[in-house]
Amino acid sequence: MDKKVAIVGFRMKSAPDLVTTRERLTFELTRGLFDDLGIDRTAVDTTIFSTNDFLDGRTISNVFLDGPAGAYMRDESKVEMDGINALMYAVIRILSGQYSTAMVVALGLTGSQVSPYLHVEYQLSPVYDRQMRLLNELSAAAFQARSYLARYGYSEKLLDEVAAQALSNAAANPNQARKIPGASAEQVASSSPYYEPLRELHCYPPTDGGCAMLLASAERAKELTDKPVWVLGMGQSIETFYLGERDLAKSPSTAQAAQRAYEMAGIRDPKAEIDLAEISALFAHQEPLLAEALGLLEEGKAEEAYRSGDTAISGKMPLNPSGGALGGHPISATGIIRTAEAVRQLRGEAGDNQVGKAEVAVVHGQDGPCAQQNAVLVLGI
Amino acid sequence: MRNVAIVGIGYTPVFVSKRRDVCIPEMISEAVENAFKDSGLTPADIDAVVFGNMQTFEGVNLPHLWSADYIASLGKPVMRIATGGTTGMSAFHAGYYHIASGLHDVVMVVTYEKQSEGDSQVGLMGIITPEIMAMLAAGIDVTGQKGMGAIGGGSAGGISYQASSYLHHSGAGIEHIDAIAAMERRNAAKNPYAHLKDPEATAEKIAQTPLISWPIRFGHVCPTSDGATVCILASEEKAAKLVDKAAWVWAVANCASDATTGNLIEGIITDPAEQMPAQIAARQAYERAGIEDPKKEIDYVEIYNGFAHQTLMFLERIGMCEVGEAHKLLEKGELEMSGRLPVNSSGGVVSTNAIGTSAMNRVTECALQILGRAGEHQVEKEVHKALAHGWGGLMQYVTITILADKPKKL
Amino acid sequence: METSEATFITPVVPMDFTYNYRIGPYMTRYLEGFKERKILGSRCPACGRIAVPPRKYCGVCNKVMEEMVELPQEGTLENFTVGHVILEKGQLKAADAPYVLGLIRLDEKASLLLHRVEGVDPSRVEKGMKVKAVWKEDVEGDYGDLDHFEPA
Amino acid sequence: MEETRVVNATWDISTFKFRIEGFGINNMLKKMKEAKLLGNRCHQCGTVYLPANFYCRKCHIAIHEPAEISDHGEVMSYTIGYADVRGNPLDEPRVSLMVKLDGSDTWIMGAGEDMKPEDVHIGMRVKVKWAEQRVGNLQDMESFIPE
Repeated sequence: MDKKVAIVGFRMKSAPDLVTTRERLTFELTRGLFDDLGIDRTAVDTTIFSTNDFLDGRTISNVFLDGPAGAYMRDESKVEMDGINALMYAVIRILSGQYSTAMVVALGLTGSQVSPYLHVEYQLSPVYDRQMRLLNELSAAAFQARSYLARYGYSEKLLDEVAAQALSNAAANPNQARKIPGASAEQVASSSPYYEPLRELHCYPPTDGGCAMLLASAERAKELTDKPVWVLGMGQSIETFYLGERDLAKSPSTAQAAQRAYEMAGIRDPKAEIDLAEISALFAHQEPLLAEALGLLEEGKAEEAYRSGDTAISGKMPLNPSGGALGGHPISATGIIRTAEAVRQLRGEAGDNQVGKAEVAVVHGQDGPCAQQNAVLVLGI
Repeated sequence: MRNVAIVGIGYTPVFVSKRRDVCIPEMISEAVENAFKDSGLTPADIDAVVFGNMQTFEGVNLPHLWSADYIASLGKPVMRIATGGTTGMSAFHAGYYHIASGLHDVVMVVTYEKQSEGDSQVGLMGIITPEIMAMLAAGIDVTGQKGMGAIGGGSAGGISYQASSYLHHSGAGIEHIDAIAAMERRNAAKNPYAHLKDPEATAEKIAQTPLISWPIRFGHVCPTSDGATVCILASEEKAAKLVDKAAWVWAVANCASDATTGNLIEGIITDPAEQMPAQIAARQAYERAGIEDPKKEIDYVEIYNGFAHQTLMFLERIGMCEVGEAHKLLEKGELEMSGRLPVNSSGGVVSTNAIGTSAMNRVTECALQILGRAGEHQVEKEVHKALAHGWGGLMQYVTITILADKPKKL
Repeated sequence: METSEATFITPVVPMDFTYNYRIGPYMTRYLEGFKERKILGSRCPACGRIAVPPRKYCGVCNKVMEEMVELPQEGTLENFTVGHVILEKGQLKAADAPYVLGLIRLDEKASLLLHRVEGVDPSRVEKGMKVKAVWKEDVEGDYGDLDHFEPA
Repeated sequence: MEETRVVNATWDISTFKFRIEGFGINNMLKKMKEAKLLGNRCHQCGTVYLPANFYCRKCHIAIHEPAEISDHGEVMSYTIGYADVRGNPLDEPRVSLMVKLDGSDTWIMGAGEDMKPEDVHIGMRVKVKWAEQRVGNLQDMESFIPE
């Protein structure tokens, strides 16, 4: 895709507990974004929410958010999935020519308000898995972790190393919720066991967070910012719901989504052309697993890549320089927060987490147990 | 902007109170199969899927995940849309934009509700459960007997204020609400996919149903239904290859007002019957469709009417007649299938309400009228342009879709 | 815009919403099979894969699966995890003792069946172990009839 | 069509730690002890909210200016209840009003007293009937009565 749609600004926030209401967080993020850009709410042609009824504990979870987002008497809709899909809808709406700007507002107050693991519990089949009570988000992820490690003969230490890298990156990032300065593989390995091989620090923390992001057509983007970040490609795909039928060691739907996004962006050799990746890896094993599916790491070479420092902030393929979802997972907003982190990198504004000069980034978001559904964005300057 | 056409429609074989025979994805798959049969397409032809329902009505989070294997979606992009009562049309709009953007050529939109699996009152109360709990602590009286914030209205709640205000400002009487409800139940009797059907319905019969809260009677209220609707959309190039005749999207628009600030006491700034979002969205849709005089140019209308007075009220709000004129059109028989401005010949939401499908069915019913495929409930006049309306949220969301019998000149 | 506890109200909602799900004909067949201590699956007419528990569609081929097949009661442990926690209404709690969950292959063409694996020291569980179904004494056509698997 | 078995599952609302906006309500309740209604005003467009709102939904800015609101107003809409929320008939029809208080741009709902159902009409003038013993509770405002 040519430079048709750009991200022109964003505001994000996350913490274990933001001590606020959904309405206040929405107002704060959107008002802040408008102030940053010197616009008011009438400059937003359409607003796409990304919230979830089961996270917010209410039917039509955005029903009170139109006003605080500035959408009173204006055009809005809601994508109930990970926020990256709401962003894709915003891009689609701008590409249609009907809208020249579109704002995405994504929220997940899962640290302070609700137990995050219920989110996946409610996704399970109520006529089987929820009756059997064997499967949950963590036990499912554990199967995926073991399956992945076994396929390539990786040791469980890989999980500790992946988590340590992510947590160290997160500690340096002011936007992250979980801060463990100097997190080490040993520290990760000594955290409490959940479902083997997964331990506490291999898993995402409950997080409050949100992000408001404004996208614009090429023409409008030039008026709104000197530093547009372009959406060059996007793709999405879903695989079967049934865990017992999936190849858990791979993520074929991520590979399909990436293929679509790369084709649109004209990327032939992702390892060479992509400067960094922000991946919604909710569990340590998912980062290398998804990076392989995204064509960023060679299959079976994850241990070498992590040990040689290739995946670090200073490496040749930095993965989650922001700290990723192990540093914070405000469900519903995570994918769009990953996008915002990639935008910071491409603008050279990522501070201590900056990877050096970055021109092309790939962003990933997921939904469903063991990442049943995956979405991929390619961003560039 | 590209032209987009409806090339296939599939309903579950029935819309009823309780589908006791199937689980949720099994029910959805029936409508998917019917849409494939109707369009002659196969799963390989579908580029992307849009999926919509109100998930708290069934208590399944992101139900497209569970349904993925039943909706021919594996390996495809799937987007889940949920906006409350408007969900069906919001999902349709998303399908439209998928194609108008140039990114996809053929998109399937899947909507459903199986309301018998949950308690619909509970699902609706779920919109404001925490607020109700907080207000109870602050002294609110939910029975409506005393105190500030005592809503009243019984099970009709805030809707009764809307109906009351509508009657006052339009000059219509409760007998007109009885009459429009009767007309729609009679229409429903001719629609195989309608739920509450009564070929003998009359205003007098409706008037005998007990009052819930003035001016809403039981006979004015929609049922809760189980059912699914699927619509397949295609770009102009694809549609030309696929079908001889299609219903074409000329405009889509939507608008949100504001519910309340998160408490139950303070209301929106406008009168509950003013429905400013309907006025704004309709105006936008007419502009986008190049319609100068909707009264002359629109041949058929489907209104989202969870409550019978809304057919009349929204006809006025979207500019299909003057304020105070809708009940006069009704008296003259002009809203009937044989009339000058036929409306809800499907029976409307007041006869069938599987919520996720309700706003979508307004669009598919307009398409059937344009295609001349509405069977027994086909209107007498020729339908060249039709308007579908959706409504939801806490009375604050409105969606509009305008369809026509030929592609729009771009 | 600073907020504090005083800016909001924190209501307690003492209730849970209950839903009533129809299980549909396929899950009915599966549970009916339990009455005869049978594990049933449905076979895809196109690719021949077997879904266990049975269901209507083969998502890959988009074909309706009408044929029911009975699966063997003995299979191979393909994947497993040892649980040290339990989730109760989403809250993590320590388990009384470590326990084993396994993904079991009952037939080469069949999907993996998730179940508890008992009668084995959690630290000695291995991929590839042979396991067999253990039924409750009184089977009544309910989800719990197939109680667990144990080493064969 | 054969009927199939029913199984249950829940949405555990009790697991939530909800926080909802309390700024306007709490301020209003405090003042109700003095038989007064306190809202706030947008300093930019002048819209008056009761209860107070932390932002103006028209201007989309934070607002702070308190505004005392009259306890007299006009009926904007009304309904007469004949059945409770479960559909059971009531002994006596019940008047409920939606009232726009003078000086406020929002409406509030409340019970109507001392008025026959057939006399209630849109545009009717009403005033708040305050409880004699006020405790800072929504029932400090007992009802609306004719002006």
